[in-house]
Amino acid sequence: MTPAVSTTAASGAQPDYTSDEMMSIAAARALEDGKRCFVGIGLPSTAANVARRTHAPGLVLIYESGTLGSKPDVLPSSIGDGVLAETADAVIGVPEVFNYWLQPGRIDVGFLGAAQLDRFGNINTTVIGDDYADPKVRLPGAGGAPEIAASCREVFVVVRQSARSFVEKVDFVTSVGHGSGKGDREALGLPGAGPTLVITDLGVLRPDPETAELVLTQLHPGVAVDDVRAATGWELRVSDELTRTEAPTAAELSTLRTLKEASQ
Amino acid sequence: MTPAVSTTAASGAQPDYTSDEMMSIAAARALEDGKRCFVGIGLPSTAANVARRTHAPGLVLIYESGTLGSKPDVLPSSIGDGVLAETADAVIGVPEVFNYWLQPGRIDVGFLGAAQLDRFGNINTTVIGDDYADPKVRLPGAGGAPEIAASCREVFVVVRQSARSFVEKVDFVTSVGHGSGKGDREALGLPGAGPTLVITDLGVLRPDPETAELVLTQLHPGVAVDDVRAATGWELRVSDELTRTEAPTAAELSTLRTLKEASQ
Amino acid sequence: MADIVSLTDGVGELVRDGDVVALEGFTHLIPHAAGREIIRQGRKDLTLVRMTPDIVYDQLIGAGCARKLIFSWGGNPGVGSLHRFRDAVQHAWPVPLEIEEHSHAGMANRYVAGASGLPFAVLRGYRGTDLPEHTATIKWITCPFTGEELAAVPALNPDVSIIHAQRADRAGNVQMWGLVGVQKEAVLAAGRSLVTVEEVVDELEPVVGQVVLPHWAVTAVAEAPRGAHPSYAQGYYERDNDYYKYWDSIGRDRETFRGWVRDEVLAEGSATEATGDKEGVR
Amino acid sequence: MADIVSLTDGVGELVRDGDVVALEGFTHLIPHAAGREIIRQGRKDLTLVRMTPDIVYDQLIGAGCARKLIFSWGGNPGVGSLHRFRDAVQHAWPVPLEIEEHSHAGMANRYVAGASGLPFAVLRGYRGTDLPEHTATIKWITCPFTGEELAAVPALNPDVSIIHAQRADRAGNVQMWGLVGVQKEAVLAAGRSLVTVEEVVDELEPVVGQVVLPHWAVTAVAEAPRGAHPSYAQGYYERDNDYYKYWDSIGRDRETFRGWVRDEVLAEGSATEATGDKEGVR
Repeated sequence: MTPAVSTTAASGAQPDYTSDEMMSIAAARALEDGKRCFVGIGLPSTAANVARRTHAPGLVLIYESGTLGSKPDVLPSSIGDGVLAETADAVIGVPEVFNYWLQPGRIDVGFLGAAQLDRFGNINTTVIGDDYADPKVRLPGAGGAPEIAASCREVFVVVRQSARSFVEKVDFVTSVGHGSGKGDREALGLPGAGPTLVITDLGVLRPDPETAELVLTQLHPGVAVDDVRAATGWELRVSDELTRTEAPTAAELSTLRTLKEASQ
Repeated sequence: MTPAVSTTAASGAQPDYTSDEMMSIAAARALEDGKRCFVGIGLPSTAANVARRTHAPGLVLIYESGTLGSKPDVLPSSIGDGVLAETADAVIGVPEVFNYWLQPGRIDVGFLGAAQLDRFGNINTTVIGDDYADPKVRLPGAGGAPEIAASCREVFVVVRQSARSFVEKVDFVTSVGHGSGKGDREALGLPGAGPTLVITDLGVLRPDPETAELVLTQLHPGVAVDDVRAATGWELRVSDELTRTEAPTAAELSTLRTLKEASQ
Repeated sequence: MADIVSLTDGVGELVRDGDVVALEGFTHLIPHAAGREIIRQGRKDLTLVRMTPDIVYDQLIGAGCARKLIFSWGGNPGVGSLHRFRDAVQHAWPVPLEIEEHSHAGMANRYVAGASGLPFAVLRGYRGTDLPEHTATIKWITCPFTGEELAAVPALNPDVSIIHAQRADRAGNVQMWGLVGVQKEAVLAAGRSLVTVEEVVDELEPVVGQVVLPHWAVTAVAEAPRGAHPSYAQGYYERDNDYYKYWDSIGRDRETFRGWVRDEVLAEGSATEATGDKEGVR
Repeated sequence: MADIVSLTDGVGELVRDGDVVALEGFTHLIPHAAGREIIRQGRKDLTLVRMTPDIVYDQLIGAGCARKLIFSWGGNPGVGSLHRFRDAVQHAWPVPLEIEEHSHAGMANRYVAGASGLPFAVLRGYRGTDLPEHTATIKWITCPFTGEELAAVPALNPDVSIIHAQRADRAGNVQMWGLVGVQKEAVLAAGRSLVTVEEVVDELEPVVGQVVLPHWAVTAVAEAPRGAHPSYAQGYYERDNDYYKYWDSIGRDRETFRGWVRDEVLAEGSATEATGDKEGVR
């Protein structure tokens, strides 16, 4: 394995952005112009709105609260902010969002967060602990995620990386990633490609085309492979073609920060 | 059997209204104020609009084209006239009409026409003749009628009476009345009471409470029982408590004629 | 992004011989101009789908475009029968017409299932009627919770759906209002879609009761002013009730109907070509 | 005709101990005033139904009104956890809370089935997840046409559904606009319904995007100005994002929460009684 980039931190200089900012901007960059994106609140919404203001003005934002083509001028603080309805091409009821727009596979990218994520991109947002009836931590639950993960053409996951959240096997499969490996989605009859991209505060992971195991393919500036290994609860594989994320541009940072300030 | 009224025509004097007008007005009278009425076009629509302008200003008109609470100022010439949408409390899509409003039994009265009607109130609007694949006459088909007949709390049928249209058994059951008799609706799981009233240009028929067979219970002015028998394709039973329809009032006639003229 | 095309190109590119084609519009916004364009382009062997095959399908059936009709009510609303439809069913003229017959509730739910990416829909319908005996696409299904038996109908997924709307913007976002029928479902259920509109505008001013179809859910938009005539477009023109009565006299007789195709449908096409009118209809 | 009642009477008459109760409103138009009134009236053993049991149900659960929760996402949106919900699930405080857990798609379809008078709904959902193992109300059903297996969920038919809307007229016709969530379905699925509104007006001026519930589909309407606070009512007031953050500090601790019930919920009731305010809320 010959990583294409240096696998240690590039420089000791303090960057002028946070790792969360790098994550949001990396996630924004992954969204191609013109795509239809089903947006969860929090990190996904931030990234999608940065993308719309930078390289992807034609990005179509779909929120499960019932808006198609929202163009918010501030970052919504919930998935149901008034600004999402006021700026949408169409406002629809919640059953219609799921039945007419998500379920038939009309959405290109489902943008999800996760409390726990495992080696095959399966997502847990339900309970931490082995006993569902007596959980260590009760999480919010499924929301729209199981069907977003099933039906979108592909899924991007944005999540802060730690050995606690990146586990060998999730305690509860709320939303299916690649199941127990390549071929599982097809066997289950899940139409979308599943998680094709996991963007964290340390780098980017992609499923191995042969096994569907998540593999580190990209490091954010200043991050070493060992940093990512330390923040991963399974024996992390690193791609032969590991690349280095370009640092946020001044324009990207300013867009992100303006959005965030406006939403305070 | 001692009919409560004279069973021969009451008078030889020419009335100042037609038998169709008597039918529409008798049908209008049957609609109680405040009821929710699912209205088919033609005779039912005329009657419902007369009712709304006379004794039943609070009658709620529902058209399958997607209007709840239409208050047309002219007689619509189709079930989808613009005036129905413009005057409605709510305009909804066609699937919603059937799924959210008709199917759960929210409608009090379904108001239907018929090409053929049988002794148990079953309705045919599909084909005349024994062979569905090679019909004598191809009729328009089911439209909303099967589910209107199944789900409304009760059904009123408005139809011109003749030995050709009032048959022992319909050639095709498009919409179920009382099936082959009392108890059939319950056995089929049809929630509504079925046809409780059949209003014709000659009189009114109601299902016998014991057998569900349609029985003549009311004669329009100037009509004799024998006239109705001659216009019925089965051996018609006459109620012991046969009554005589009151002739249209001047107000009823003027309302009906004004409506009809305005819609020319 | 929906393409903005001429009606001629829209029908030419999206409607193919043998296709399953739905033209929807419940009394309001019936895509008549598109129907005439299909006749002009001589499409054959179509399976026509429509809840209310009124005179728009009487025309297509009479012109021999269809081999099958999937429907729930075939009449001339407020007038009487569809004579071309009857002639095809009763006498196989000009070609035999297979029929697949449902109720409105069944058809509406078939579109809903199609729009929802489901293979079937469930409804309380058909029970006790003679329809299931003659229509293979009505089956029964048992509720896994209550054991109750209900009707099931398969999804409708036309190869192409055509609707008429009041307006679109230049990106192809479509706006309609008034009675909206099953048009959204028909478009979302279809593999391809063509929306004819009264006008293409710079900006869609919001209207009470509007339904908006985003440009990415529509294949093509064609301007066709008065394209719903003789039905109506709320806010643009009224229903031409006289035309529906007039149609009875045209449709009643085979030769009169042929004359209508020659004089009114084909001539409309020639006139359009001659003037180079890009909308393709008057 | 819907009755126009006070909030106190509406909740008093329509919500009964042991009922299955849905309060709906997806981020927008959450019926918070009605939720506090339920706490004041000391209802017990409720089965609470709601797609997003956010702070309105954290309050009801913390106050001990509920024995069961049927839901799909229980969090404080944009802030974090629901501490009263967590405390009930993890420590049975103040009473044990049974849960029945679905996805949004499943819950939405359960309401649709309920509103449609069907015993169940079909969706492409849950496949491969651990939810069916723990939720008895997820089963599988086979398409009678294609043989494909899909998820089935039973209808939700609450004893009573409560929603908040912008306006009603004096007959009880209800008008709402903006994000309308599953409120129509929740009302139509329920045996009884209570709609709190910002104001009762003489006439409902049409609004773009409106959903109108006719008076005969609603049991009772109660005026409750600012009745959705801290959520929002489009056209009336904005979402109080600070309150959602503030709630984190209240809900986090049992005693602080009890103080909130005493000082803000019960006191609101006394203030109302003292002033004889017929709306029953500030």
